[in-house]
Amino acid sequence: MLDKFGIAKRIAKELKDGYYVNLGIGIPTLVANYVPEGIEVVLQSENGLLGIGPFPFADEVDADLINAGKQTVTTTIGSSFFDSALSFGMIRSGRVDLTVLGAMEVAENGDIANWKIPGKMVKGMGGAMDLVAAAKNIIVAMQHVDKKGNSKLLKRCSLPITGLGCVKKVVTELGVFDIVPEGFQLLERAPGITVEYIREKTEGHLLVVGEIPEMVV
Amino acid sequence: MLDKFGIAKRIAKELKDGYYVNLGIGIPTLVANYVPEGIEVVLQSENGLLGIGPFPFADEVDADLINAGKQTVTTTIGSSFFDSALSFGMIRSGRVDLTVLGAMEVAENGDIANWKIPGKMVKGMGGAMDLVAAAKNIIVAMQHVDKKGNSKLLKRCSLPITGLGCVKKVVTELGVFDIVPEGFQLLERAPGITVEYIREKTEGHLLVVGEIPEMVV
Amino acid sequence: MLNKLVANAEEAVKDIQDGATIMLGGFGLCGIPENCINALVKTGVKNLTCISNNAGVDDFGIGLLLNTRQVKKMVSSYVGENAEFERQLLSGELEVELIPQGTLATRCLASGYGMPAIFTPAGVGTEVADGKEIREFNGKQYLLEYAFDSDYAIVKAWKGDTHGNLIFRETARNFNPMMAMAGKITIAEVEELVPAGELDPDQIHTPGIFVNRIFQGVDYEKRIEQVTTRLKS
Amino acid sequence: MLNKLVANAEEAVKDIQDGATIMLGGFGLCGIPENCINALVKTGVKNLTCISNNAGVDDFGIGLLLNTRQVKKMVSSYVGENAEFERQLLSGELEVELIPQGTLATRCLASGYGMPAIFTPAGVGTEVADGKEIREFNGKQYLLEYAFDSDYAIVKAWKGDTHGNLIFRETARNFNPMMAMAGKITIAEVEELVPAGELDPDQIHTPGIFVNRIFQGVDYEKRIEQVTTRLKS
Repeated sequence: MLDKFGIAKRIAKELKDGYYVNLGIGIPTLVANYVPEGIEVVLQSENGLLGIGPFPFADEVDADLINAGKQTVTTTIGSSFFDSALSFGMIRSGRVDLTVLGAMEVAENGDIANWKIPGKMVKGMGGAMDLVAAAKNIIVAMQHVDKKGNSKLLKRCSLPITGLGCVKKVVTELGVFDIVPEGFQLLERAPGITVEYIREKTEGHLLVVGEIPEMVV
Repeated sequence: MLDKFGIAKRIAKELKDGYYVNLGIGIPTLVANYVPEGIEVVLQSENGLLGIGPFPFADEVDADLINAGKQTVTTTIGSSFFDSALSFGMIRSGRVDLTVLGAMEVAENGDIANWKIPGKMVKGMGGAMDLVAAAKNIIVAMQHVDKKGNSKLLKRCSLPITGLGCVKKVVTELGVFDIVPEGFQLLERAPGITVEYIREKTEGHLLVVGEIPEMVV
Repeated sequence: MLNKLVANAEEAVKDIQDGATIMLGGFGLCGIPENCINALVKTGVKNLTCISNNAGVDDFGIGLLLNTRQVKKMVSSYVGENAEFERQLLSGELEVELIPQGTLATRCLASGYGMPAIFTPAGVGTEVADGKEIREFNGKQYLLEYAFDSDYAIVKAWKGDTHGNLIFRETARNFNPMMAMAGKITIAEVEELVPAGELDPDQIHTPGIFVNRIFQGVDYEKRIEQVTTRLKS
Repeated sequence: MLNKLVANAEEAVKDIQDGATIMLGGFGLCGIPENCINALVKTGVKNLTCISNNAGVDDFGIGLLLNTRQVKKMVSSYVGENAEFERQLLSGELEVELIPQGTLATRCLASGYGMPAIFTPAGVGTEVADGKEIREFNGKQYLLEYAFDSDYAIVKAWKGDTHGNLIFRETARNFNPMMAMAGKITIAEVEELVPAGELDPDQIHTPGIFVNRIFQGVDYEKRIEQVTTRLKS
């Protein structure tokens, strides 16, 4: 089974040289720490920054320089600042190659729900609806089951939808899944996890073709 | 009768302190030379400049700094540069207080034609259609009659229209006219010009209310 | 009078009436018009509709206006940092309209650019689309979203000049340039005010034509929501 | 590979095929991609559709591509400076679509911002509106105009870096930033190329994400259409 760092590490293997990438809050943010050697990616922050650098040293903290999670950050070589309209312009026009975000639920048809739990507090969708409606390649990083043990990989989302049919891939502590017409296609098992176990924890249709390798993280 | 400098001078009296003004090519450009003392206006050039200054001295000429007529210009104190989308954004959203442009024809309902003569060369509308469709206050500077002696203040435009019902005021070598529901309302006569002469040269409906003063330029 | 200078925040906001719609720049607490928010608390103006990406925190930013019950309605994309906000929302005291962040930005842009409406794919198939017109272009569905109609826009810039030209700094730019273009009356507060002519015309982010009032702000706290650092190794 | 550097104009444009649609930045002769235009003359690519505010003059700018009959269609707002253009237009050799300048700029913006169409009042009631959808908002009529779909965008900047970040100078900015966002492949030529990291991130007009190829231009003539001066008194 993977911990959150393992999930981030596995997703980092999806990065390609020259990618512009938007990383959501939580596990997705950790992906930045595992960019494979020899490739360069540019992290986009929808509040108006291309080229997010590492967290600042304590004496470098700058109130004007934050990421979309409101954390203080730094810039990198070649960074640029821009306004929110241009930021979502580059997202909407498909310039961001990869978006990684968390989810409460993903359905076997690629629907995602991650912004609202009716009857509880509504924090808002922030930029998630724009990202999922426009990004070419969306990977979801999340736990396979919720705190009550219910599967989050569903036949159909029960929570209010963030976007329709947009998720391409899901990485959980149990495995890696592509969204294909038939449902969740299992590509890799987390270390020590069996296909049977994954099947048990997956409510949506699980497609298992041939031998499923254990992932190398 | 006014010459082109007189027309420009008379239009300059319409300027108010703090106005942002777009001046078209030809007579309108001359208006900049007659800004009344004690007021400040900012000239907008739709190719991306707020604050057009005077023509440069010969040793100041800069290929990167031109107005919408492609003439070399300078900046003024407080100038800013921007792209064409923002430039027409400020025009379209009504931030430009006054637009002065030339015309081939103006109709008594405020229609204007100034971009095309069918069968002859078509140079294009440039920014004129955007300006006339959006500006709050449009003054036309033009000759009262064409080279053949035909009135350019018409019941209805015969040439392809640039914009509908948008002209507020017309200044010609013969007089100053407001466009009102009834047609061209004569406000001032050019020095030495009679109401009768103006009536003769005006095909569209001319409204004359009371005594018409001779203009003071 | 190209000089748009007003003395201070109190003078800049004094004509904002009960029931007004105001836009406030900033993302989280970054790039927010601190001085004007404080001045609005002082004038006590009520029933405001606030268009702002976020709603501040309990004791800073728009949170201050929520504490004094001056806000009737919030139009935002994310409001999850504010307990008083939550209380007012759950009790029905506060109306909230949540809209996607890109839609929020682009509806401001539309106002500034004189475009009555725009099309965006954000929210198609979600409850955000309820009651909205959907249109297909090239096989993809888009929502028709309208330009904002806001009485005032209140923005914060890094530098500004007396003609209203503005320059923003780093990610404090965010929504400020679009909102500066989208208000019927635009008020700008700046960290550093200079005479017209001192800013490089090529570097101005918001041309002065969009700004009606400008003043030199004071006592900026520039609070940080999440100070996140790394250790020197 | 964030390094988007190519050797020169020839390399930058070599894959542009016959029949391609290309955008070219510039207003008049100001801010035009001189190097790339010259390179296109050399490759001899034919049947181009050129989207550009103007069409150059007889012996400079897009005029060069007209002389060699490489252009099938011009999409412009103003073309009145070019005798060869006039000849080809009147003889029917050249297709021309004239559209209002603001519509041209905003259709580029729409492409760059992922908006399939925009509404503009420009052209309502004129022949520009022929066959177009008209829609009323708040009692005013607007035309529905579509985003451009262009294979390439070719722009000229003042400074650029190896990541494709661009800074424009004075009125040479004009259409370049919007077109840089609107091409499927964007090529930028610059007067001064610097390593990534040398440009101030707050001053970048076009972020590198929009630029696919960049090179240091050479031998800029920067011709002026109308040198207009005043006398020292």
